[in-house]
Amino acid sequence: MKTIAKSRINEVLDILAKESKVLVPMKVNGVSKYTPWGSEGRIALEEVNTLLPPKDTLFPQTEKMYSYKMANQEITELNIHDDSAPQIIFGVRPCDMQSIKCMDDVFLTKSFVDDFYKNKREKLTTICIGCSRVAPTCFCDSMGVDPGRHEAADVQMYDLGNSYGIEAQTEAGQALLNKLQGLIQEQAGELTAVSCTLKVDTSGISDKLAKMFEHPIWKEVSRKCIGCGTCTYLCPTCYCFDMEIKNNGNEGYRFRCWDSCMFSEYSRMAGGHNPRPSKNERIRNRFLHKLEFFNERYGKNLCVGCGRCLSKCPVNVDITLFIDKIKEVAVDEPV
Amino acid sequence: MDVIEEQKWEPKILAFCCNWCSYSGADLAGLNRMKYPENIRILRVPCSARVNPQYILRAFQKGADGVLVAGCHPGDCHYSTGNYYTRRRFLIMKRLLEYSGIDPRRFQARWVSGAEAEKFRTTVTKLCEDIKAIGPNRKLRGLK
Amino acid sequence: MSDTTVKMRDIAKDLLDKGTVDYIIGWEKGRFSNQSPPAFITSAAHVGRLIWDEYCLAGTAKYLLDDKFPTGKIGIFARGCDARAINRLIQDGQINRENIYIVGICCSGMKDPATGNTAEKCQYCTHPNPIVNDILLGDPVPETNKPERFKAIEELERLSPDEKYEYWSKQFEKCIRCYACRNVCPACNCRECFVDQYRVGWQGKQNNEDENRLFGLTRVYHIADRCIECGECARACPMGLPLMELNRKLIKDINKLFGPYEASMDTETTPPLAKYNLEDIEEFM
Amino acid sequence: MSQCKCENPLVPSVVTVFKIVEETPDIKTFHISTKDGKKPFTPMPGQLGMFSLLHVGEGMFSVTAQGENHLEFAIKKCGMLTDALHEIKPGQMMGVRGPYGNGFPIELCKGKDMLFIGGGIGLAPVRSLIKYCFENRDDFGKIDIIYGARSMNDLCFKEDLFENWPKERDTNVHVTVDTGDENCPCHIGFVPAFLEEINPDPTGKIVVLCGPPIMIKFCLESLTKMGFSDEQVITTLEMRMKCGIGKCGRCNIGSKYVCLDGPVFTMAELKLLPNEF
Repeated sequence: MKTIAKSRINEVLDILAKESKVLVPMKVNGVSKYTPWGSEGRIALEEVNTLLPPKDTLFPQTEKMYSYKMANQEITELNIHDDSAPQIIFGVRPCDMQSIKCMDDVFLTKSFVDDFYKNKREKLTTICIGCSRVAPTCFCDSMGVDPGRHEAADVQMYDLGNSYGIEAQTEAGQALLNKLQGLIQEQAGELTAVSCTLKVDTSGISDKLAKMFEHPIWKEVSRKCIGCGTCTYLCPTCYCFDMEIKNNGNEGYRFRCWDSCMFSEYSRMAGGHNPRPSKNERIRNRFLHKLEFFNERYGKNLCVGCGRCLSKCPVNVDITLFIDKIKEVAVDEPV
Repeated sequence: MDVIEEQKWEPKILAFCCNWCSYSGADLAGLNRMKYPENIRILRVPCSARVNPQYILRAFQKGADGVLVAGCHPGDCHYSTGNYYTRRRFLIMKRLLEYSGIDPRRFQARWVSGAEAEKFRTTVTKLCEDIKAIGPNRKLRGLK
Repeated sequence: MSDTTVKMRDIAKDLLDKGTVDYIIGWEKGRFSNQSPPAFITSAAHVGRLIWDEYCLAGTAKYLLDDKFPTGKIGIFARGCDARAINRLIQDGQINRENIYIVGICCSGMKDPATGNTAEKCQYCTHPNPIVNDILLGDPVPETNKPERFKAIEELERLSPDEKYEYWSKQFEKCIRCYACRNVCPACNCRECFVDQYRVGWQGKQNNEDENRLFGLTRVYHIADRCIECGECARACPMGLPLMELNRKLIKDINKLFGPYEASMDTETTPPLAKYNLEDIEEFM
Repeated sequence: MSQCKCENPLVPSVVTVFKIVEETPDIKTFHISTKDGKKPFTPMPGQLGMFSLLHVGEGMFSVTAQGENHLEFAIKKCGMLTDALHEIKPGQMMGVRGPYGNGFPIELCKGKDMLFIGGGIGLAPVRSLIKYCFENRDDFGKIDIIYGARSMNDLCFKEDLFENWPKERDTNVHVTVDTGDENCPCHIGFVPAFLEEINPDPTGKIVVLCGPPIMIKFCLESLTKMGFSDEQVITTLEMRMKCGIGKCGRCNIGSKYVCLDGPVFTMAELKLLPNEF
């Protein structure tokens, strides 16, 4: 197996950073997130997962779309904003890799292609590191993700103790490995399979939930939700966005920004009508979107089992407990 | 802001003036042909207590380099007590702005009566000079 | 199982059995041992879910807003901070004291789930014993004024404007604007938050340091004289912003300028920014 | 002027509003075409366009009619964007993108008698199909149009209602207003009651229903009573839409996105969706 010594990872990143931006899990200012290599902060590969998901790389929290200039009634300028540039994301965990796959489905398929996403995605090379240990909140294998590897990554790495096993899975990945020739050794390495300690049974849950839209369980589940956006903003797959304008006199720009279905303002229409008026409907929409609606539309769960919402929800609204609960409910029970 | 723009720079100062005293004071200054800096943009409010502290933040964000809140002298409020509340609010707000890193010279509150045209002029002139000395505000600008 | 847990369940059972309350808000165990999220117990059969341990961090009072006009009474377990939060909501005209039954719990502090040390919100708690209750559990914990809680603020005050700005920039840069701080805050009880008044346009939706700062400063000013120092905002913040350093700055100034004041120790005292004194300090002459 | 040539679906193309018709005090119809006098896109009846006043915002509206070289949008004043739209004057440039949504199922309607029921601004989307029917008159049977508004003042497309459409072959236009005095030239009463008075025969008929939710609700009850099946009734939904291309996630009803899979649904399809709209 091809390997790279862990002690030489900085050299690897230096080489890669010569030609493109390299995003590395780093702890900056107390927050672990994918940060451009070379910026201030401490590399945090030992953490199983970063606090902030990598979705920002492809789908920034605030993304300028186009800018305009007006003169009286006239539009004098309309320029599309494209800041996509070659990027390498290093050290993505398999769960987050799966989340990129989910976002690919959303932004690149089903009749329209989102150019802002596509431009960034095409220029992104992914280097996945398989997990050699799991956090108590990890449950990716219950969501069909192998914690050890992800087939969609351009380069797959394995933790072998003192070194990383490394293999290219795509042409782009091979091109990248070619640049690292001098650092790669051939060495026998033993892969240790890991599995999550937290398990949930998701078999048949999508079909079951399809029959539970009016079930009283939603009231119970949503009760302690405080309606903040922590779960949606830390979620690697939550992709809902809003589009707004920043206008200054005769010019301005239109941007899109993350939005959360947990907010009351999210679904309110111009006339004041809100189809999801309380947290009851909003929690229902989020969980059903994760486990049913997305399945119906794209054939996979929109939850990748990264566990971020489990540990960061201020009141521990826990999707795994919810799944357990759904398992116990008899659907035909009188409502 | 590049060097050339910096040289051309003139401060933008927003003055919230209460309708009953400070606005009249500014008006009187005008009637008396007193000259005061054209950098001041006056925004008339019914009472200094109408000035929501967020307006100050918003003004800085939208491009003001300095903000003045002017109202009747305590005891002279047209609504009897409005400016007593103003006083409390902006005592706190002033300190909060300072705490968050805004130069304290950029925000001022002053009592200016309808007869104090001269005080209005000296206040805004001084404010303008101060701001010119410390340069353009780059904080809270939403430029990043 | 702690002694208090047993008593808690007994009381809850009694209240539900007798029909004194329709349901009771307390805490239960979450998935992990370091999680004790809020729980809603609607029948005596479920009182076994209730728990009192060192991870009962989340506030219970804010949930009273979900049921402002209850059909029967709402039972609520309240620590010192929750009791003040209840006062806050009553004083702000959000809820009716008659609609709630308060089971006070004297609280000796909770642990931070991540580190196992005393939680920050509890470290600086000045009123661990519920100041308002219908029945009290446990022995009162000694109370101190904890002037050291202003130490961090004093240190910040000593910095130059640019250093201060830099410090807060670093903090607000992290903010993801999930509004968890607002949603857990018992003083943030406006029917519609300024953030959601999108037609007025108080707050831009883009996430950048300055919009985040505008949100943070506006929120802290909105709750200036009503903050009960429960520390929930800083606890709930997933990004670890030291939000109490903003709240305490205002509390410190209010105390210094307008005399000693602690929010929501009762429901009658008018908050300092809603009143005035002819003799107030004059800086605007 | 730099105008974008690429086809980014989220970026509008620039158009000019060359004519504004004041239909009622709060409804105006905007006629738009590109700078070189072309139609920005060719929608099917019932499809939507994202209309944007660049410095105010974007909103999704149904295309109410199209000509050789222009599109028409009828817009009611009810929010931040629409308030601003009502202030603009001809000559204003704005952005438009589209077409979005599925449009009316023309194939299903072909060869059938048509019954159009509209209330208030609800006539706007329906009008595109009515116009299509008249342009392809031989493809459709008898046409009935029932339209209601609050008062005479609130009737939109008056010229169509009273001049153009009644002249068409095999066509009846029934207009009602909620309130009016004895001089009122049309029927007085609510749409559902008027519908029952007219009592159309369900055989071989397709109903296109659009209006305020309360009207839809009672019209549906009446239609069911008269023997119409859910497959015969078509309606269009209103939802908060932002991106228009099925990405932003807010117009979902269950796994369907109104901007892609709607806004036109038959009642039979709607009944399969979760009740959340």
